[in-house]
Amino acid sequence: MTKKKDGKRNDNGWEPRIVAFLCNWCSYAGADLAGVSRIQYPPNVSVIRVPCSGRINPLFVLKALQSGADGVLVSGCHPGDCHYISGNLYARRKFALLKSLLEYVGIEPERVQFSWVSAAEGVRFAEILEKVIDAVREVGPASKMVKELEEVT
Amino acid sequence: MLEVTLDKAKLQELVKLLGADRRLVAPVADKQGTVFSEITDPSLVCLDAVNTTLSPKEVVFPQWETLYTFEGDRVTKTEPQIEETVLFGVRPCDARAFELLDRVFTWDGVNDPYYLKRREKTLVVALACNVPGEACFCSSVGGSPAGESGADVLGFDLGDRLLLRALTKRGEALLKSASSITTPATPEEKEAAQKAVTEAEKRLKPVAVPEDLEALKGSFDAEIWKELGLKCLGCGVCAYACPTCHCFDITDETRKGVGRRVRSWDTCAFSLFTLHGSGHNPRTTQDARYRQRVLHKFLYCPENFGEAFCVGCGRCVTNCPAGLDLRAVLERLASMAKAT
Amino acid sequence: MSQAEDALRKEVRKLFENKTIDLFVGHEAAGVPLKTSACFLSSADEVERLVWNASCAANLAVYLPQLFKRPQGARGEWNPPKVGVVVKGCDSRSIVGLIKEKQIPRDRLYLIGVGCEGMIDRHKAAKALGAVGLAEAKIDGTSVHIIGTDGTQRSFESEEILADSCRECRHRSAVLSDVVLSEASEQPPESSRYTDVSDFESQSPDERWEYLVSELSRCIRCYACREACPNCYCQECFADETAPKWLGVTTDLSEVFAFHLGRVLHQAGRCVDCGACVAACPQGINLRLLNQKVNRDVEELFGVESNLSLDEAEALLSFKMEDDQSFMTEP
Amino acid sequence: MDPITNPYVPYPVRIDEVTIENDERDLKTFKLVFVDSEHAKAFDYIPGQFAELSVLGKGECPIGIASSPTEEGYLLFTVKKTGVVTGELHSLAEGKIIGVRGPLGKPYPIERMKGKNVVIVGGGFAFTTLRALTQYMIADANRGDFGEITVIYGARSPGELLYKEELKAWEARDDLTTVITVDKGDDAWKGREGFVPTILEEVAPSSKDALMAVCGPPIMIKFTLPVIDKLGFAPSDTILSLEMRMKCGIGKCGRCNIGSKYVCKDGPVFTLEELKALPAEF
Repeated sequence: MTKKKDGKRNDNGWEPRIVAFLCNWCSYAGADLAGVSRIQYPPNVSVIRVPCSGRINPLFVLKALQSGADGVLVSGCHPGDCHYISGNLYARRKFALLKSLLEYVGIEPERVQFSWVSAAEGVRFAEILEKVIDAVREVGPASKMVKELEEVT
Repeated sequence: MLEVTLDKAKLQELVKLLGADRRLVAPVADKQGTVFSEITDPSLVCLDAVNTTLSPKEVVFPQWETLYTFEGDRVTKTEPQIEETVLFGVRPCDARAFELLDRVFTWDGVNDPYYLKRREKTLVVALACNVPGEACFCSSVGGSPAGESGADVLGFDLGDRLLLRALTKRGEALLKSASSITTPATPEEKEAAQKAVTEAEKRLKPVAVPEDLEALKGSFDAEIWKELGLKCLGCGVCAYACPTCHCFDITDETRKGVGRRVRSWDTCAFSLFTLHGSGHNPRTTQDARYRQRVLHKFLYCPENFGEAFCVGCGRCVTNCPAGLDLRAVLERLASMAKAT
Repeated sequence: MSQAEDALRKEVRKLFENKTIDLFVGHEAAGVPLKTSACFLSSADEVERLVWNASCAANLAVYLPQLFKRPQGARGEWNPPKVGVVVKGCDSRSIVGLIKEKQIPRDRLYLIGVGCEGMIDRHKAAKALGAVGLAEAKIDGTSVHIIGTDGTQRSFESEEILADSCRECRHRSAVLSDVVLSEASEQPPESSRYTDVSDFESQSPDERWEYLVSELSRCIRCYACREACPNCYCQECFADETAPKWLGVTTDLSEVFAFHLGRVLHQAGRCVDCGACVAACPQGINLRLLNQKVNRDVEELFGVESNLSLDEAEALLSFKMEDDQSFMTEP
Repeated sequence: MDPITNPYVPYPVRIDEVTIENDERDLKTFKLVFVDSEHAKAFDYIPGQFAELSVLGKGECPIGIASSPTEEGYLLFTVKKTGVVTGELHSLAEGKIIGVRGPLGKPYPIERMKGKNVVIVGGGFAFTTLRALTQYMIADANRGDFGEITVIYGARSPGELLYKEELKAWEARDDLTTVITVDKGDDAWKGREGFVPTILEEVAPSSKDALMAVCGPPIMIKFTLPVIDKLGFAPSDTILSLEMRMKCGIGKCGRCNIGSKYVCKDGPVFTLEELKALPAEF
């Protein structure tokens, strides 16, 4: 788990890669709305749609970090708005622990972030995403949890 | 064979010489006991402990290694990079384990290139034991505190000196390379070495090991396994700490079509070890799994290789989180065999 | 034999004679000093095997679920056995958890609560001997006397070599029992709790990371921590799953971190800090540092101390509308 | 390191043809052709042996070789979709390159079978290496080496029978007896109905100067063994093929160990006599 040797990632042209887990009913729709409203948001995000923020297993986040994501954004419906009544409220407890634990072990807190975005909040989605990307750009390429495989010659 | 003596004050010099053009692996003090570790600083070598927490099998059979890398459907690299290594301060039980592992990895003429390459490139400098460790029983399973099997050089601790005996041509060459700091061993020193061994042997508590294989076969359905299966937690400590356990897994790791095929330690104690793709599992209970480990070592290996795959290091006893004691199990099996 | 041990044997004998239990789970001497092993007694004649002293560290809850699984090949109706267990505070809390999670039936258990004065960490004792092995040990109440394989002798008060989790334990007596033989005489002060976590937090993030790297790089993926833990009863652990394949099998640091982080998160709101994982680890990895962090967060954020009672819902199986969300990102 | 000297490295092979074998579509036969002709030469096998099929990035799975060496230029493997590797195999199209590692294990005792009558009893999808054995024995060059050949093969339903074309061809031949049965037929089925053990008892092949090779699901084996015994086949003349979880396939990794045998190198073909001496851990 050394720093990326790949030159591209360290020179000025490096752009963070973000994985966003978005709940189907609110945040994914919010991201969609941002798109159809032609609100500009950075392209360096891979969106993974999940049925509910309650579906997010902390292992999803760990796996994303292992697989080389520089940042992870998890987003669901605002409390009270969950399509399944309380999925996001159970999830919130898991997220609080995960966030705290990752910071505790020494992983930059900027890398894993959580938010609430409703289906009507296209602007909010774009703003949050931009904020996350800026923060990740600030801390640089991920290295700590990244799994390196041998270079293939 | 060549026998030389070294003033213990010159131990670090010896270690430096041996490791001059090789990787040096030796026991060093760690948080919880001693461990075999690659070192560059000879002052770290710690020869006080009898048994390291884990065995040195890692040097010839690592916890995991890449068999080959691949890209798409193409195998790209298969040659492991293996350095010349000297493994210093191995106890005779662990050295003997190498000799047993050799048999598996060359069994029926099918050679395991990864193991053999590591083995070929590893010189083993063993050190006879003057004081047995807490659960040692090497002499009950065909070994000795001064056993020579599997080693290139065997050392004896004479207090202020080390007597070093070459056991192989390679070992002799190794000792010759250190001739500037050693002197030929005197008859008194040789005698002192022999005496130390005799003393150590006396201090080992004998364990009755079941030798009647037919009777041991008869224990397959015995109640004892049920009792032990209840206690066994099904972790891999005993197998991973064991110098002769060699079962492994092969798995692929990949990202975007590029990856590697790795082999890694595995153990019959894990419930998924024998799980078929169909869902069928021939060993569904921990009784059966614990039995498999014991019988593989003490029945199947003797049938296949003429010897039990246990060198009596006692690591499975001291490390077992459930407090299972292989020595007691063997005693019971032996007395059951006698009774039939 | 101590008074407590004698009382325990008498009680168990009575339970067998009254047919209150079919099976008793306790501790018996193991092959090496300062170590005990779980034992499974099926009659009053066997009670002499039972021991009770400061080396009975195993959390016996881990052995219980297997006793209530229908045996293979059992036909027709099968009645689970009535099982007696001797429990310390931590055993009883894990049992509370297993009952709540429906792994063991309360009505088939008979719990004998015994006050615990803290259990010895055998590695701490062995370490005092330096590199030589531990040949013999005598425990007399709270004093421990050990002899090395080379004849070296050392004496301790058990206090000096207690397991880390016992140093901070606030629940040394059983929280659930059918009979109480004794209560713990005293317990560490509240202020002793989570001191390791607090100390660790005072370091910089990189220092914390480097320390955990040095600890976790020793992991050999033997899963002793998992198997010794009463909470880890999953039929197939995430670490073993192949579809999806969460983890590779190597000791690559990324995998080891993911395994241990995944493991402690899975323990969130369930871990009782019994120390079984730490005691089981052959490499002496400070696993507790991770578990205790999550335990403290659960307590501070959700106001729940895990598995103190059968009535309280586990922290991650419940929520409050006003739960903390100060960690969420706002634009 | 090349696959000829390193037993862990697979030979690259091209998927030449994929045949869906059954109605449930979870059985496919892969016709594989070596990319390198040197490798084809090195892969010298006898019916009964198996190979590790290898999909880089997914893993390997041990599969019996369904083709006979008399069918030159290709290998056949019939694979049931059960896990990660077989699932991936089922998704691969013709033309893709996969790996084959082998041949592994002990074959059917062809030499012992020579000059004798041979009875083949198969059930379901375990018929693969029995197909190889049958094809081998009825090949022009070999047919004279064997006495009477009787093939009894059954499946749950007509749609689950493997190798339907070959079965037809065998039925049309007069130098072997082919008896096909299904547990339950459908409207179009004109053949026999009945479980394999029952049909075996009806057909009652003579055990005189004969060897029997049996392969099938555990439940079929369980009910067939008493029939075999009744027909007078000695355990040493009854040959079975075991399935076991494997990894290395070369007697190192310990996974397929039963008693003092390793299924991968001492089997998968065993006589009933040998199996009876092993603990029942399969």
